[in-house]
Amino acid sequence: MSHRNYSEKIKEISGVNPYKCMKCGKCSATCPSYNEMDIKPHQFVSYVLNEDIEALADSKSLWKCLSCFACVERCPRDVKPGKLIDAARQIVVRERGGDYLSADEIPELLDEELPQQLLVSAFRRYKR
Amino acid sequence: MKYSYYPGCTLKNKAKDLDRYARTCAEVLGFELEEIENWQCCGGVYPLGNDEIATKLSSVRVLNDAKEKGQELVTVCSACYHVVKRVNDDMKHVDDIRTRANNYMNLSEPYSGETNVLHYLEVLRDKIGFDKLKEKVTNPLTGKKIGAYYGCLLLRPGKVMAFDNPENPKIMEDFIRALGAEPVVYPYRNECCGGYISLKEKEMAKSMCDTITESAKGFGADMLITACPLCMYNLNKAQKETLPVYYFTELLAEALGVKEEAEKK
Amino acid sequence: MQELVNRAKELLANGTVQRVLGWKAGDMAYNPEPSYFESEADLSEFVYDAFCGANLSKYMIEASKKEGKTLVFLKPCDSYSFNQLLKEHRVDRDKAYIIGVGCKGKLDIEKIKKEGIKGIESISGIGMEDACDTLKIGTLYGDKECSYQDVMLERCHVCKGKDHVVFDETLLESRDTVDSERFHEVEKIEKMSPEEKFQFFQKELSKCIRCNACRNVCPACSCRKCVFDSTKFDSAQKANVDPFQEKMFHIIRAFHVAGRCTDCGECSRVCPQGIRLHLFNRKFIKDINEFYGDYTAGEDINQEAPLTHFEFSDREPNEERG
Amino acid sequence: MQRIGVFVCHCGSNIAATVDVKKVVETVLSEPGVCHAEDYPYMCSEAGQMKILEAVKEKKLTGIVVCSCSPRMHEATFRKAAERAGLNPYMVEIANIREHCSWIHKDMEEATKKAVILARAAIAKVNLNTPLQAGESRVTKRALVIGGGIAGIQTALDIADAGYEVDIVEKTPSIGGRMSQLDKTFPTLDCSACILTPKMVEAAAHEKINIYTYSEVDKVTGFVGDFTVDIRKKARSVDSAKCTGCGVCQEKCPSKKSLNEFNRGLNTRSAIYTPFAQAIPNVPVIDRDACIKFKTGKCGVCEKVCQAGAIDYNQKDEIITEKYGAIVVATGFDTIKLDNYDEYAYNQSKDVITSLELERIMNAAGPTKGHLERLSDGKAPKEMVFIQCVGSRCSDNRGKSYCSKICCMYTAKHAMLIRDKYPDVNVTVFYIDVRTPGKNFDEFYRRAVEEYGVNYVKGQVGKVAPLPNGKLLVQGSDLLDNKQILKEADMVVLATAIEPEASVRQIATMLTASIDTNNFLTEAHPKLRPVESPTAGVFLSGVCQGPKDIPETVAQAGAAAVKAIGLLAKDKLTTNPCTAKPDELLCNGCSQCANVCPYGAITYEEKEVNDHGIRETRRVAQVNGALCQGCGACTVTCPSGAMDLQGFSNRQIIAEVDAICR
Amino acid sequence: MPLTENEFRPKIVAFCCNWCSYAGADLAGSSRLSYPADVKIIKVPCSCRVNPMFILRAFEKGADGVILCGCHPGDCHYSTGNYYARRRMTLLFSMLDYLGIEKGRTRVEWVSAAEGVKFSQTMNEFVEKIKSLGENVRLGDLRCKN
Repeated sequence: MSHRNYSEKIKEISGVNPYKCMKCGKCSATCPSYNEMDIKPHQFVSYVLNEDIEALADSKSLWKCLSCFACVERCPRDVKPGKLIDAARQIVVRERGGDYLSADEIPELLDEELPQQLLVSAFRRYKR
Repeated sequence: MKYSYYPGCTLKNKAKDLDRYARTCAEVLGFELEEIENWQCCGGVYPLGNDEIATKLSSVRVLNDAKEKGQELVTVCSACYHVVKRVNDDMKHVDDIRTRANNYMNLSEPYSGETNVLHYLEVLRDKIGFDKLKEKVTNPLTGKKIGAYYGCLLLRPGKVMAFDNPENPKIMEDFIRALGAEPVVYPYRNECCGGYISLKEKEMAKSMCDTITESAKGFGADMLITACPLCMYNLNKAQKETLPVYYFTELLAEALGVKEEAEKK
Repeated sequence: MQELVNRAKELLANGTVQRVLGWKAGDMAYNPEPSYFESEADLSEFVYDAFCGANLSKYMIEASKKEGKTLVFLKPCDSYSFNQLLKEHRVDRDKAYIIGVGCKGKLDIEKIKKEGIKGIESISGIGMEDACDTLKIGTLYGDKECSYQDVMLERCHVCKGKDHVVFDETLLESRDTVDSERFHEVEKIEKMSPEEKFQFFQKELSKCIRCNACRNVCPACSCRKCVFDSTKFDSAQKANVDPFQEKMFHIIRAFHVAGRCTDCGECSRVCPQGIRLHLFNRKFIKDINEFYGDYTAGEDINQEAPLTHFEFSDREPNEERG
Repeated sequence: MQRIGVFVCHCGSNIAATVDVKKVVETVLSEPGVCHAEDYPYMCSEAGQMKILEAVKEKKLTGIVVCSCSPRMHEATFRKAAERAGLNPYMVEIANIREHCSWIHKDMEEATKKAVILARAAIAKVNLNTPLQAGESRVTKRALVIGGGIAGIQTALDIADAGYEVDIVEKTPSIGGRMSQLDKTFPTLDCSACILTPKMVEAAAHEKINIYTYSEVDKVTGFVGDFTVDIRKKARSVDSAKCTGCGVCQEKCPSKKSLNEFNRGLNTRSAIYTPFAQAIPNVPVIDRDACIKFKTGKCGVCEKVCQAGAIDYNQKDEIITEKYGAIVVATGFDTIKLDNYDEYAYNQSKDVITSLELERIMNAAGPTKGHLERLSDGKAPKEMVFIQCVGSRCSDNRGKSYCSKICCMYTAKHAMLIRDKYPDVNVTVFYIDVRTPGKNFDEFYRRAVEEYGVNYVKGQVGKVAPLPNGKLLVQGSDLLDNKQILKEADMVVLATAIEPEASVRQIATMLTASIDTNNFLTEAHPKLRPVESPTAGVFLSGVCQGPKDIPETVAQAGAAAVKAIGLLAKDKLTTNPCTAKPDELLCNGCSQCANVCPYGAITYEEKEVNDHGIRETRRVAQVNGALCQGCGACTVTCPSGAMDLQGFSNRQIIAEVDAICR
Repeated sequence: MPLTENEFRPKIVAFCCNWCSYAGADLAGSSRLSYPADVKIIKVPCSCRVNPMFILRAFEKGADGVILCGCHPGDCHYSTGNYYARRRMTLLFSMLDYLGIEKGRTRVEWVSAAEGVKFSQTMNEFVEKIKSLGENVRLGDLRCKN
C-alpha cells in the first residue's frame, strides 16, 4: 500500500477525522506516557495528514500508549488521538506480524501474581 | 432479582477472591448471579479499530445469552465491564459492526444491543441502593480511611461507559461510606496504573503507580480498593508494604460479616 | 315501535314539532329509508326495526333551516354525530326535538345474502319488541333461519355504547351488542408488510367507482361544497381515472374527517362496492387515541379536538411507533 | 392569461459560473404565459431594474419572475421596481437560483436544469398571482428593553434621547448587569463601576425611561408596532416609594447565610438585600426563600427597624400590561457551568476559580475586599495559573463550539493587574491561540508579556490535581518546546466560556424570535442586519446575539436603538397583504379555523349570502386583515377549502408542485 | 456531482417555512454546503400552511419523496403553526404507512435559520434514503412517469 493508502486506512480504522484537531495540545498535557513517547499525542494527527506513515510505524509511541482513553475523554474536538495511535499500531501489527512481543520472551516476563487478562490483552494488542 | 453473570477469565484464576466475595455478598444482599454457560474470554482489551469484528464476538455471545434469558448482565472485573459494555454500545449504534457481527453469529434473532450491562457496583448503587446496603452492614469498617482507585476502564470513555463522572467519580466513595468507612478523595484515582503495558514496560507502570499511591497516601488513605485485577497487580508490583490494596468485594464481604464464609468457598 | 309513533303524533298534535324525521318502510323488508313525516297520516308508513341503520343526524343540517322544530329519532351512535355537528355549528339544537331510541344492533342485508339466503320476501324477528336472537326469513325457496348476531353490521359489533349523548327524551330499551375489539382489523393491517398492506388496499380501493355514496351519507363530510367538486385545489374530479386518484380521494376524505368522525360506520354500510371504508377512519381514530389520548368525536362538545389542539411534547412525525 | 417577463441574474459570477443563464432564458421562453426573458449581470442594480421597467412597458407585462438570489435578499427590491413600472408589487415572484442552486451545485448541466425548474415553478405561481393591496397598522410610540445591563441601559438611553418612552425590564433587583460585577475593563484598565454608574444614574433619572427591576416579561402578544406585553413585577416586600435606602434592615437581618449572587456565591448576604452599593434602585428586596419571617412567621426584625415603614410582607406579584411598538432584547450572558470539566478540579478545590469570580475577588467590594487571596486558606498566592478556552471551542458536546471572544483580553488584563499590584506573584497563562483583534488589543496583550513578564505557554492544560500540601498541580503541555509541564500553583483561574443568559430561551419563544443551537438569538442577516431579529419589531442588543466585549456591546446597543427609533418614528406601518381570505360561499361556518388561529383574527358573522341564486343567512368566517399574519394554519384546517391564503393560495402552491414534478 | 446515465435521480419536493427553514436553506447555500440538485424547495409561510393535498399531489405528479421543514417546536414565527403541522403530518404519515407507502418517502425536519449544516445534512440523508427506496410507484399517477 502507498503512504496515502495507509493514511486513509488509519482514518478508516480509527474513524477519526484528523482535520477536526485544533492543535490545543490537551492530549499531550493529559497523556501519562508523554515522556516515553517520541512522537507526542498532539503530533499524531500531523503524521497522518502528512502521510508520514513510516515515521509513525517506527515510532516508540505505538507501544507506549496505555489505551487509558484519557486523551479521548478530554479532547475538546472529539478527535480521539488514542484511537488514531491504536489504528496505526493495528496496521503495523497486521502488516509486519508484530515483532514487539514474541512468545519466547513470555516466560521471563511472568510472575506469580500476573493476571491472565494481561497476557490475553498483550497478545491482542501486539500480535496478529 | 436474578442477573446473568459474566465473571471473565481472571476471576476464575488469579482474581478468585474478587469473584467469590462478590457471589457470597450477592446472596446476603438478596440478588442472584447466574453464571452464563460456556462463556469465553472477552479478550481483555476492547478492539478499538472500526474494522475489528471477530474480536468482539465473544462479548456479543455473552450479551445475546443474557438477552435470551431476559436478564441484565453483571460483571465485576473492570476490564470485562469495559469491553462488554463498549461492544454492546457498538451493537446498538454502529450499523456496520452490528450487521457484520450478526452475519457471523447467525442468531435466531439478530442482536442489536438490547442487553443492559451493569457493573457490580452499579447493582449496589442503582438496584440495591447504598442506603439499603448500609442497613445490611453488620460489621462497619469504622475508622478505616479508604482511597477508591477507579483506574481508566470503568470510567472512560465517559459517553459510552456512563458509569460515573469520569473526572470526578463518586460511586466508590459512596460505597465506602455505606460500609461505614471514610473515603479519601485524591485526584489521581482516575489516572492509569500502567494497565496493559505492564507486561513489558515494568518501570513505566511502577512510576505511574507511585504517583497514584503517593497522592492517596498524601491525602491520608490507609488502603486502596479496586475492581480491577490488572490495577491490583500493578499497584502491588509497585509497592505492597505501605498501602495495601483490596478488591472492593473483599471489604464488602467483611462489612457484611461474611468474609470467612466466602473464603471457605 | 308503536310507542315511537304514538309519541310522534302527540308532539305533532301539541305543536311542539312541525315535522318528524324518521324511517319509512321500503319496498322490501330490509330497506327502510330516512323520511320526513309532516302529519299523523304520514306516520302510518313509519318504521323502526333492525334495518334502520341509517343515521339521521346529517339530515338535521337541512332541517335546521326549516321553520319550527323537527322531531328526530337518534340511535345512541347517531347522537354522537348530532353532537359533533352541534359543535361545528352545523345544526341548531333549538330546532331539534331529539328522541333517543334504543338499539339492539342493526343488520346488514349483505351478510344475510352471504349466508346463501336469496329471494327474500319477508323477515321476522327484527322488531324492537322481538328477542332479536334469530331471524326467520321467508324466501322464494322456503323459510330460512339465521342468527341475528351473525348478520349485524360491523359497527354494531364494536358499538361505542348504548347511551345517548344528546336527547330530549329516550324511548325503547337497548341491548349491548359488543363482541369484538374495535381496532382489531386495523391492527391486523398494521402488522402486514408494506407490500401486503399496499396490495390489500389496492384491492379494496380499485373497486371504488366514485359514486360518492360514502361522502353523501357521512355526517362529518357535510361541506357545502366538497374540495373534490371545487376548483380550489385544482382537484375537481368526477370519476377516478387512475389508481392514485382513488387513494387521494379516500385519504383526503378520511383526513378531513379525522378528529371529527364518530365512527358511525355509515360509509361502509352504504358503499355499493362493499369497500371497508371505516378502516381509514378507524386508523385515524386509533392513532389519535394512541398519540394524543383517547378521544371520541361527538362525546363532549367542549373538548378540544385533536387536530385543532396540540401539546408541546407531542410525538414527532418521523418517530417510530413504540 | 398573464404576460410574464423572466429576468435571469448572473450575480456577477455567483450564478453565471454555475448556471448557464442563456440557456435558462432560452428554455423559459416556451413556458405558458412567458412573453419576455432576458439575462443581466446584476438584476438588482439600477440598470438591471431599468431592464425590468423597460420590458414591462414594451411588452405590457403583467407578471414578473426574477431568477436571482434568495427572496430574503432582494424580493423587496424587485417588488419596488415592479411598482415603479406601474405593476402591483405582488405580481413578482423570485426563483432562488443562487442560494438554492448555483452555490450548492458544481455541475453546470445539473445546476442549469434545476434553475430552469425553479424558474418554471415561479412562472407557474405568477400565472395565478393576483394584485394585493397592503393594509396599514398603527405604531405604539414606546419601546421595551428586556435586560438592564450595559446593553439595555445604552439602548434605552439612546431611544429615550430621541424622545420616545422606554421601559426597561430587569429581572434582578438592580440594573447594571454583568458589567457591574467587573472590577476593571480592558484595554484601558479603568474601573468598571466608575464608567457604568453614571450611565445607570442617567437612565434612572431620564424622564422618558421607566425601570422595572425585579421584574420579568410574562407574556407577549401582537406584532411589530403593536405588541402587548405583560410584565410581572415580583413582590419586593419593600415599598419602593417609602424606602430611603438607609440599609439598616440589611444590617439587622438575622438571616445572613444566603449565597451572594452578586459575588458569584463566594460569600453570603442577608435575606433582605440590595445586590451592591451602587444598586439602582437603592431599594432592597426580601429573598422569601431565605427570610425567617416568611419561613416561620416569626422574626419581623426589618419591619421593626425600618423607620420609613417600608417593609411590606404582604406585597404580591403585580402584572403590568403595556403596549409597545418595538422590543429590544438585551438579556446578556452568564458563564457556563463547569460540571463537565472536572479535570480542572473546579468542583474539587476552592482555589480553582472562574475569571468572573476573580473579578469579584479583585474588587474592593468583593468577598476579600479586593485582596488577592486563596479562598481555601486566605493565603496570598505566589504562583498563579490561568487556563484559557475552558469550555470554548469545544465540539465534543461538553462545552461550546464557539470562541467566547472576551477571554483572551480579560485574561491578559487579570495577569497584568496581578503582576502590577503583586509583583512577587508569578503568572502563567496556558493558551491555545491568543486572539486579540481590536483597537489597542494586541498591544495590550503584548504589554502583559513584555512589560509585566506574564509567562504565556502555548498548550492546553490536561489536568489540575489538588495536592496534599494544598497546592494545585497543573499538568499542561508546552507545544512550542514539545514538553509536558507540571507546575505547582496556588490558584488556578479558568477563562470560562460564556453562554446566553438561560432565560433568553423563554423570551425568544414569547417573541417568536429565532434562536440558534447555542441559544444566541438569530439576526435577520448575519452581516447586513446584525441587530434585527427576523421577527419584525424585535431588535438585538449585546451578548444575547453573540459574544461581545463592552465597546462592541455599546456599539450594538446604539445600533439597536437606532433601528427601534426608525420604527417608532413611523406613524403607520404597511401590513403584509398575504393574509387569509375566506370564500363565503364555501364556508361551512364550523369554527375549526378560528380554533387554530394564533391571533384571534377569525370571527364569525351571520350573513346573508347569495349562493347561485339561493339567498340565505349563513354563519361565515371573517378575517381581520390587520390581525392576520398569514401563517395559513386555518387553510389546512378548513375541509372545504373555503379558507385560502393570498399570495400562497392552494392553487399557487399546487402549480409550483406540478411545475417541479413535471 | 456529474450526471451519469441510468443513475436513478429522484424528484424531491421540500416545503420550507419562510422564517426558519427557508433561511436555513439560504444559509446552507451561502455556506456552500452542498446537497443534491434533486431537491427543489417550495417556500411556504409556515409549516402549518402545508396541506396534505400538496403532499399527495406531489406524489401524484411523480415526486419520489416529500419533506417538510419548519421552525423547531417552540420557535414558530407564528407561535403555534408547527405544532399543528406536527400533528397533521404525524397522522398523515401514519396513514401512508398503513396504506403500504414506504415510510422513508415522507419526512418532517425542524431546521432553524441558523442550521445551514443541518439543512444540508438532512437533504443529503433524505436523497440517499429516497435513492435506496427507488422510484415511487405506489403513490403515483403512472401517466406522469415518463
